[in-house]
Amino acid sequence: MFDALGLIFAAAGVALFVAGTAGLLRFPDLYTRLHALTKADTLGLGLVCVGAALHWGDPLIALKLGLIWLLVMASSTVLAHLIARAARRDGVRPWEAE
Amino acid sequence: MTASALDFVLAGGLVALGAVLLFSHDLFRSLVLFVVYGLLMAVVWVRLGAPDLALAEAAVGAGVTGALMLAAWHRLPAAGRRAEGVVSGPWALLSGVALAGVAAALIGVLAGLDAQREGGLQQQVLARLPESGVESPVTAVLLNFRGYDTFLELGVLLLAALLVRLGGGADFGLGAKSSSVLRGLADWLAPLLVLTAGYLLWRGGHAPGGAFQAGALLAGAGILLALVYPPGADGRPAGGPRAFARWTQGLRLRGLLSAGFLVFLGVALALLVGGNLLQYPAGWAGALILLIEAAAALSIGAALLVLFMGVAGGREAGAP
Amino acid sequence: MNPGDWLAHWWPGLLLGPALLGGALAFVWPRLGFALGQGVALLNALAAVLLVWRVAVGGPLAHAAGGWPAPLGIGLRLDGLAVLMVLAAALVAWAGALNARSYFRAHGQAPEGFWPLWLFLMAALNGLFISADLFNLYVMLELTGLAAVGLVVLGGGTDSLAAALRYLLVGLGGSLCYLLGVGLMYGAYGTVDLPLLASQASGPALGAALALMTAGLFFKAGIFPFHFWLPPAHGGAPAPVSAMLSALVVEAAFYLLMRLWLELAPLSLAELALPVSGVLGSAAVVWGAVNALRAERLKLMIAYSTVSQLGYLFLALPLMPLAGAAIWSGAALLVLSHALAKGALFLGAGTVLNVVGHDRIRGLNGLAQRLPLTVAVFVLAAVSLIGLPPSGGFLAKWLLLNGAIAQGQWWAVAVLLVGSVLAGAYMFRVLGRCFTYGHTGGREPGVALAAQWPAFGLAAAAVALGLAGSWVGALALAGSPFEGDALLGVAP
Amino acid sequence: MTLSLLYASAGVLLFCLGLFALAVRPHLLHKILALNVAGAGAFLVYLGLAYRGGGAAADPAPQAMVLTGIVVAVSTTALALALALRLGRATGRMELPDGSADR
Repeated sequence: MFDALGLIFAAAGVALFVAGTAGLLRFPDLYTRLHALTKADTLGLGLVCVGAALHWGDPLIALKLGLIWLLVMASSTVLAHLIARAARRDGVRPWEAE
Repeated sequence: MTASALDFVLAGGLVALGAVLLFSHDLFRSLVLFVVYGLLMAVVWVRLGAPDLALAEAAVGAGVTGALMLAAWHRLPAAGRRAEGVVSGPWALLSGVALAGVAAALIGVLAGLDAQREGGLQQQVLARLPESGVESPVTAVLLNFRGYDTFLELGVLLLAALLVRLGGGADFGLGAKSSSVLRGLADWLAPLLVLTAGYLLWRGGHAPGGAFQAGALLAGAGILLALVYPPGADGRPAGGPRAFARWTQGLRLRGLLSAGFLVFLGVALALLVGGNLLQYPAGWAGALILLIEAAAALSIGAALLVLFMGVAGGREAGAP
Repeated sequence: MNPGDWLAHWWPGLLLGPALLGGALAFVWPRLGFALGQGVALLNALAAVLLVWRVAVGGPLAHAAGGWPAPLGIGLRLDGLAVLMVLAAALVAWAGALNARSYFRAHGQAPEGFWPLWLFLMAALNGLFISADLFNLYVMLELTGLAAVGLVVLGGGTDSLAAALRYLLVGLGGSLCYLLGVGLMYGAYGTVDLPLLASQASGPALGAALALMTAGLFFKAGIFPFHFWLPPAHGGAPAPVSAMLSALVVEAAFYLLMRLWLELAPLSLAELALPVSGVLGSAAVVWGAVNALRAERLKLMIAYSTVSQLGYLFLALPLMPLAGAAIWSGAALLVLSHALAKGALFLGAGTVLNVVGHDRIRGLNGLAQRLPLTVAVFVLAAVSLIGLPPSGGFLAKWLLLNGAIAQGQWWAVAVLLVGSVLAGAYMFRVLGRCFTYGHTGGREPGVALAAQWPAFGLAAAAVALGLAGSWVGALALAGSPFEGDALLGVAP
Repeated sequence: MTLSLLYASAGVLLFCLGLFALAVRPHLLHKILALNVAGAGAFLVYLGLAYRGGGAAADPAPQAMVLTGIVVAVSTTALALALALRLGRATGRMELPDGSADR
């Protein structure tokens, strides 16, 4: 039961990663790509972590997975901010639809 | 055990990545791909049953080495960022043909080896594990059975730190104006990194982890703080990190760098009184190994930090 | 406990302890560097002499690091050849330390980092000579290489920097080849202990691993055509450093090759593969000598002479498995006499550089009046390098010739003779200038006079080695694969 | 094909690719990258041959050797980078000068 549920969560997470990667490759400028990337990192990884926690069914492992998720979220958020800030300083203009 | 499709993808991906990063015409792309290469290597280590190596590869191989490479990129002279190309001519052709031959011959030897291979030292290590003072086989090899190698390796690290410091750029801090968001992250990430380093050090006795992984984390904390708190940059109150950076200069920094090596050397020579070089007396192995590892982790952290600063230091202003 | 037993237990501590401790302390307190350097170099020389005596009297020594016997632990051993290498390194390092004192006085003081690097290099060489574990040897090779590169950088200037970087990259490439060879060895035979491998290893994996390790060591030894990094690195470093690098660091790589091929390789493999070494060695003898003849600067000439002299050693390698004792002892004597003579030459060149202000060979007219002692060093070193009696070089070449003739290897005989003639030519080219009447210009002498005595000591030792030759030759056999064989025709 | 052979062969290929790049890529950063790639290839041979199958832990002795090797590699990489940057600042180029002129 937990296994099947875990699989569903993990699959959803992987799907988000795929979507994020597609966005990274297809989106027109730095800011939109950053947007795609961070979504995948935060929500996708969170789903994979939940899936893994369900799969193992051990609260200690779940705690560790939660910590991993928090750390990745914190660092990817800050990194996205830093990259966007540096890009704005360097004068990279956001894309506008023609 | 036969290889699965996943293994073919992993191994093939690794080789393809290596080829692309070595022969790409965009240097920056090569550097970024090198970090990916290190991370993929860490996955391979897990696959091959070596989580200790995966930790070390991710922290040191991909992490610190990647940071070193990127730091070096930022300090390249303008003309040095491009000018890409490959030496051609008869010598290049000859070496290419020769190396292809070497690769083919070696793979042939490996294929022959696959059938009849000696067992290695695993059985002996496991048999002697109870006497080694630790429960993790890798730590037992590193700090007991082959402790002499590890001791000398600390010497290599010390020498590298000494040499990098000689080139100037020993000052901490990159002189950059940093973001307050990054500073906020660093403020709570750095203590967490130090805590995790302590955990890895303690854990190394019975599970994957140990002085090197702990040292790499300490260095990571140091690099983060150095990025965020450049000495004398702006008017933020001088907190703990900056006081520490001010404190660890000159003699104290050199002392910190050589502490692990000196403790190891002292133990090795003192043990000669009653036995062989680095032969721990019965019952003392665990305590002595912990002592050595604690000192070594501090020195490794300091040395990796010095290596990074030596490569990255002295850079002109620019946001990190 | 009688003194011999005491030495038999403490010898690894004696060889590694002072140098490593001194090196680390000199790093922490740079002000102590000078005192530590002088003290440890002297201590190390005394320890080496004591251990030579111990091995000569009591036979080879062994030690299991960590108390774990191989294959689990790392084996250390001190046999005849190892203790002779330790002695050569200790003598050159001591003379270099004494010389560095006055060499750097001309520039104020030794550059920061010199003493820790010097002491670490001494320890690494000792560790390399006594290790019987292939992976431990890799770590030792890296330690040696790092310390050597650091010392080359101290030469200052862009040329030294480029030479050091090229040396580092070539050295690392060589180390990687060696490392892969060790990995193959462990994967195939489950151990990296040399004596155990000698008894167990056979098959294609052994050949492949040996080939990789040999290729790596060829780079590190700077044998033709892998010598391109050597002359600028050795020619551009501070003189005491050049002495240590040219006398010992490259020979350490040869020492390992000698061990690998004579202890591990079966005769059939050696007969198949070693002629390559003979061909490269012959080419190196001639190529190095020709470049030494063309060199315009004294230090560069001496560096090219190293390329040439190393050629003899690689030439001797394929003769060894069959001729055994004579060639083994001959090679040991050649390594020793070359180390002493080359150390003396570089230290002498450093004195010339300091006193005259340059080392262009054309500008050395009248040096014999200006620096008679240093010119005497050149003469004595030339006697040994050319191989004139009664020097160590003469005895070494005599043994090699004997071995080559006994096997009917006339090509080796021819190369030995041609090499000696060429060595005579390039040495007399310098000596001829020195004895020509003229003025060298430059600073007043007296600044570096004290620097001349250590060099003179080394050169004199190189010549005197010939007088103790049969004793040294016999000592080199202790613990070797040819122990107990008769030294044919030792007495010339 | 066994897992051991697959990864060890990949290691050999990476090793040879690395040495080739070391020889033919003039940029110093590429040379340093090449050394690292080749080194990782050699480590892969160690661990490939140490694999014992079935999810079991690998032979600890080569693991310890590779750990030592990783630390040695990062030390030498940092030194090489520091020297290369100094050379780059002195000459303005990130390549080794042509050595044929030394005499």
